[in-house]
Amino acid sequence: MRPLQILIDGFAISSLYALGATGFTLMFGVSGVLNLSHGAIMVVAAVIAWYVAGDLAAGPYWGALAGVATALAFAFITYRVIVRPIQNSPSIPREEKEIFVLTGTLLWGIMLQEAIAYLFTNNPKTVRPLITGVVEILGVRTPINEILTAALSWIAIGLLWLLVNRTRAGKALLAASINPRGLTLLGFELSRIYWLVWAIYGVLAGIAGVLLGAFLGVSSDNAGTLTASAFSIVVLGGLGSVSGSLIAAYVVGYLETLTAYTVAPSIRTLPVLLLLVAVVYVRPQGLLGRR
Amino acid sequence: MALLKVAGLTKRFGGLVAVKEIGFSIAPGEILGLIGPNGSGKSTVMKCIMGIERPNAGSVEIDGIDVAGWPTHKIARQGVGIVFQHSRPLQRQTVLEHIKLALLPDNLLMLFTDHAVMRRAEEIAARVGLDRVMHRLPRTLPFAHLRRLELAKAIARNPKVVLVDEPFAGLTAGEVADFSNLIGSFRAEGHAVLLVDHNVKGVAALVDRVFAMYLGERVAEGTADEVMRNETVRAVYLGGKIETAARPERKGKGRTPLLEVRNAGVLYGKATALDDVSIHVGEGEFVSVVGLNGAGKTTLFNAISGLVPYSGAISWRGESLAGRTAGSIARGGIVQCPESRELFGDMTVRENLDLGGQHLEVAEAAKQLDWLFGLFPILQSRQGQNARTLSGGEQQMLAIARALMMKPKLLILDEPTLGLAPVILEQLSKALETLRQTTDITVLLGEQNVTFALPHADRVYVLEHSRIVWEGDPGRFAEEAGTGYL
Amino acid sequence: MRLMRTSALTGAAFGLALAIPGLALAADPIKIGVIAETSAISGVAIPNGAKLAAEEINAAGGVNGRMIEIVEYDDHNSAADGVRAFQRAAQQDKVVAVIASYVSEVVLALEPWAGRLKMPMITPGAASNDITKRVHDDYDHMKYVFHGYLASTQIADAVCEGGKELLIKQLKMKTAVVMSEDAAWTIPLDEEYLKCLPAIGLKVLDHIRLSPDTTDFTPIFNKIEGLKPDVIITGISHVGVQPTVQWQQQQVPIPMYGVSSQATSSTFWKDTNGAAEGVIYNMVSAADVAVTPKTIPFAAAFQKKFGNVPGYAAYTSYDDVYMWANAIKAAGSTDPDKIVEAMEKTDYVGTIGRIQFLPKTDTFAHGMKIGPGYIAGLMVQWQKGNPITIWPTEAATGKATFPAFIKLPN
Amino acid sequence: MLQSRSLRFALPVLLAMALLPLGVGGYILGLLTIGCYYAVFAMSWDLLFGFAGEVNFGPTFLIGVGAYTAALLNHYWLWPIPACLAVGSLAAVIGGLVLAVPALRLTGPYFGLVTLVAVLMLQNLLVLFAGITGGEIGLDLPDVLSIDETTNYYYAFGFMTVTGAILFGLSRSPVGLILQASGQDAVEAAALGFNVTKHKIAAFCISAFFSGLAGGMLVFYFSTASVGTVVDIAVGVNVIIAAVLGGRRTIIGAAVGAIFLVAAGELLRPIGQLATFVVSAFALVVILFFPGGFLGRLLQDGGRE
Repeated sequence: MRPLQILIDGFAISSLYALGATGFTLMFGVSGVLNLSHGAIMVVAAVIAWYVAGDLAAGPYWGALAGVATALAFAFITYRVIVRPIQNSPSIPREEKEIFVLTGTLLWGIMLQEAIAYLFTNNPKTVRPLITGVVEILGVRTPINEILTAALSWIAIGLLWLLVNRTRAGKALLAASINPRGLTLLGFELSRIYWLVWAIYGVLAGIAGVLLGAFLGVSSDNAGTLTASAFSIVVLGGLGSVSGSLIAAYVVGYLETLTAYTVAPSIRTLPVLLLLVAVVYVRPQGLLGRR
Repeated sequence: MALLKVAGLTKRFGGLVAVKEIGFSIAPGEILGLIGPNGSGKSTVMKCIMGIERPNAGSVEIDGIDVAGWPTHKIARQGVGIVFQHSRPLQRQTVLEHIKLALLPDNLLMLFTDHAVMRRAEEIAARVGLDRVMHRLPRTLPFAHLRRLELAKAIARNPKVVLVDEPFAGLTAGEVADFSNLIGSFRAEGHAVLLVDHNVKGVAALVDRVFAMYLGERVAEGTADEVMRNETVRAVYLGGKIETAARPERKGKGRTPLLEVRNAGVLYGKATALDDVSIHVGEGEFVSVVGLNGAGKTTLFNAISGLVPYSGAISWRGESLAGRTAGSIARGGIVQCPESRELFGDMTVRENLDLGGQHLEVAEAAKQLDWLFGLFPILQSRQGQNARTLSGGEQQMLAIARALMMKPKLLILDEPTLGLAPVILEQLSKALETLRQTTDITVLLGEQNVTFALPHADRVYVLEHSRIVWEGDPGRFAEEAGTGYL
Repeated sequence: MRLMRTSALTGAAFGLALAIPGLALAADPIKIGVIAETSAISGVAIPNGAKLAAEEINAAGGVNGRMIEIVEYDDHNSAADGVRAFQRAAQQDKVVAVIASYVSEVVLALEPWAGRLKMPMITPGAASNDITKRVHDDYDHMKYVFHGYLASTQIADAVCEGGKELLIKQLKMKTAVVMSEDAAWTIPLDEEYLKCLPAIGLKVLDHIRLSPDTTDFTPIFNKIEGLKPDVIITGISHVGVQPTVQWQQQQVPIPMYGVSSQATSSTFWKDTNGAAEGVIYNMVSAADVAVTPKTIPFAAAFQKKFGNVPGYAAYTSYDDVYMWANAIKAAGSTDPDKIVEAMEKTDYVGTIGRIQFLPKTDTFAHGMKIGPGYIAGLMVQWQKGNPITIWPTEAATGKATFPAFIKLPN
Repeated sequence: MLQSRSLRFALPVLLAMALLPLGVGGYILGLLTIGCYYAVFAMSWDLLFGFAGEVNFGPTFLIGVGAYTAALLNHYWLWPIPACLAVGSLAAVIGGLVLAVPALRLTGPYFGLVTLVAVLMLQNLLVLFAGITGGEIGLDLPDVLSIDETTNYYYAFGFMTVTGAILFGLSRSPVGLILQASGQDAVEAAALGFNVTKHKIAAFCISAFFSGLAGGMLVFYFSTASVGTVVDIAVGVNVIIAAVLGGRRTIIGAAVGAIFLVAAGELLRPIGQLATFVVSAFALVVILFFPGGFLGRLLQDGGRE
């Protein structure tokens, strides 16, 4: 029973990690931006969902919708107010744009985190799940919410896959991640592509945040940890490689779960860090990354 | 005894052999010109000597010591200095500090500046003519001064072997003379000098011997005159025979002006990349811009495509293109197929083509695709293959086909022959000919390969040192402008 | 510093006093510093409780004619910020006593500074045994520190005491798993749990320590469930909402009983979306129980003023202000050594019971006296959105009930 | 010339700071004491970023190793403070070497990532071996630098001044020139005959030394070593923000930024929780509109003539 339990529990948390990291890595792949306010945006989505569903008594569906919409809005703000001005600034040398974007989004993330703590306190919040109850899967009692989390994560990832591989806009997005200059020459406006990728990012981060809020609960204090875990997963999988991140998310999710079950819950993140160090030293481009 | 002796030097990048068993030597007080068109591997040879690239095989002897595979800084300390083609000075250090840096030993414990070093740095600054600007930051200096600074660093290092990459790129005639003198002084002091450049002509006056490369291999070696007379070299640069093909005349061809570039200028930092260039292209015309690498062709095309800021005016069908994004210019009908091809390597051939056709109606795009598969049958059979796995020639065809998917009014082709084997050139040439015969497309072609550029052209411009120096009928090219093309 | 002063003004009476020249000098206020994590609901309860006490004292004429002024500091739950706040309180704002933090880590970092700066200090909520142990070991330096809350060992004893009645007698439980977070205060807590649980008849099957950063408790609960204990004995403070919600969502069929600091917060029900149903936790006082005659009036006044029921540290910090005020009154001066001397003689009935401090010879020197007639502790259970006291029997306002997914031993 | 401009700015400020204890109370001195230690953190970081061109996302790894080594020696073996500090800073250098030698092979975001992971590892290890290190609680120390604010202030101020002078001097010395060349264009520096890796490792060691020493002194100032003070990512983030805010690659700017951050956080204490929000927003505005930082304009002006 133990292995099966690890399999099932690891799956849900890994799916959520995968969803959280997908938008993050897509963004890096297409526009070269590492958004360090990622965790804060997820927290904003979860807290807004909690607030709308609970305090405003609008119910879990409206709450989830409001959470995702807020994340989308904040993704746009992040791009418009922080990232784009830095990218377009003539007074920042090109080789330093990266550190400025990192510092800028980091500060922005701290601001969001503090604002949430101020308005809603830093108490952990749990979004009321869409469905409650448990089912038995081969003798393992599993909350329906856990299944729902995994399922919704995969639906979101699947929709993203369809969007990227089956629509014109998605193809352009993919092309931009490979060769933005080539795309410009074919008459595409990169600025539109960037807006699109921030929109996708916002929706994905929002869904991930709301699901996380319903599955594990979030506090504004988690913002940094969430960013760090997305970052680790993305590096493990290869910067910019969506499929790499998906695999890495499962590696991380299962490694953590396995450690928590078989060694001790207090060191659950340590093996992941060791793996990360090893990967960065031996294969810095990540599992599926290219240099 | 030779100061620099290269033997059996080979460098592979993946499956591509960039340099194949190259060998030469330079005696003290000798200047060797290493020439070859873009992609010939001459820069790789230089990087292998300097240790920036690790050669796969062969030896590089400096004064009798084999340094092949050593780290760069050790090779430098062994007595090799390099003058880079692109001046990338440190942005926050003054001219004098740059020279001082080159005079310093590789030591962690130098905390105070030696006055002798300062004096020596000032002397060198004076020698290269930088004494008036010693305390200025590079970004405030004109381009020629930056090149002088590179030379000053080489002088300060006082190496046995000096490698100079494209010494005269971007310089005016007066400056070229100045530089020739400075490089000549290396010879006088008994250094061995390797000049790397695109063509013989540029360095002929300065070099003692020339070593010519093409596609990674040696093609000729001897005095400048000998190499210029060499048949293979002539074939590489000029093609066998300059000929013009018959073309069907169309009504009103060239009458309606499509593109008009007036007094365009482009600066890259301090370097002039394009200087007061005016060209025009009429509807249905096939215009070739011929020029050596670095002459400014790509810059001109990028200005037209809205990829670089420029001065002067560029208009399309009478309307100014100023302020329009590169994307909107491309959608407006000016489609560039760039030198670097810019394919989407991880996407299939078909996906690449579909992206080109995204602005068309679905049915129209399908029609265009069929037509292109007729033009480039090989692409049809490679449809599902990733672009990065195609051969160089196939990639070039895909790049052209992808541009054609946009149904351009004006197709800009930048160096389509770059790095391609002669047999591929023929195929490409045929495809272009078909295109010209069967459609009324307007083409602006940029080439250093004259053989390829002339046969199709209705009109030819020659671009040299960022300026248009000749314009006319391809038939007159050989006698009026052809001699400069070696 | 003007801003600081203004914000620290609490009572209207005090503001008036400042406004009248001449009187201002005579009524130079007695400042008491309050250092807490004010961004957390349970943290902000500390200054709020203190302010309420100060208002009442001031309304009744103050201490020796001087008003009490509460100066608030946010320690962001960090030892470094705590030390900085403490230094500021002592050296810049010249407070005469400090009420500091419910986090053992912060209090332990402040303790040597209380000694160095000779600043009387009491913690309203930290539980580490080391706080009093240091006073015992090095009385001359550390005598300025008082422990205004139960030490971990004492809490564990109170939990066991309640367990004897609730778990053994009423529910016939036999086995338990201890689940506590890796922190300073749980080390002695766990030690005592492992001693006192078998003593009351609960066999401890396993002892799980989890990282305070844990967000996914699924593996922990599954592991516990695999051991099939009758009850989970908790020792959690950093975490609370998340394990509770996941416990309910996974329908872990084992009740949770013990220490859960977040559960003492009034917003716990809302934060967990009601997942708290059935959770039993330890409190020193509860809003619905007349532990002393002062308890219910205080809870009502607190709720009226701040809109929520007081967290556990609000009771103690309210009492602490009164005790400092009394000690200063008795000492007749703000000299720290005299205040400490007077404080040691405290015999005060507050909201949490009758408070006396143990002498320097006791291992819990300057800790509170525990037991019937003094501080006893309560076990409280969340039931349908309300905290219901279920032990001790004489104070109970309800009986233990559990959600449907809990399987109790027959 | 830049040198004189920097000095013209720095000397009056230093003089004013030296005379400060005559005029202000203990609390402000306490604040500036912490500010001075942070200034050393930020200056050490700036040496790595601004001169060697390497973005170290984990300055607290170096700080933490130095601080905890010093703290453990004092806690368990009661070594005198100077010995603890010496061994602590040495440990930071060794830790820096272990980190830098393999990490410098990596470029771009990967170097930064390794440094970030190093911090997380250190933090995990400290918590994991809580029995020895005190874990999240921190380790209280028997010794303290001084309990007198003025003395503490002079320790910190003197330390900052000396460190600043050394780092600033270094950045203007021939070695600093080589370092800058290595940071800006490694290929070119190598072609000029400089062992780029050697110089970068040296820079890393120097940065590690001062970071570790400052970490140790900070620990003895608080007489408590805790993860939240010297290891937490948030501390490292503040160090980076301080350096960027003050003006990259100016050394002095990093110190100004650090003191500003500490002071601003404290001045805004009355607005409570929002203080961090306001400080972050301010830093963001500076980064967006004045990317050169406070001193960028002042110290790096024009074509230098």
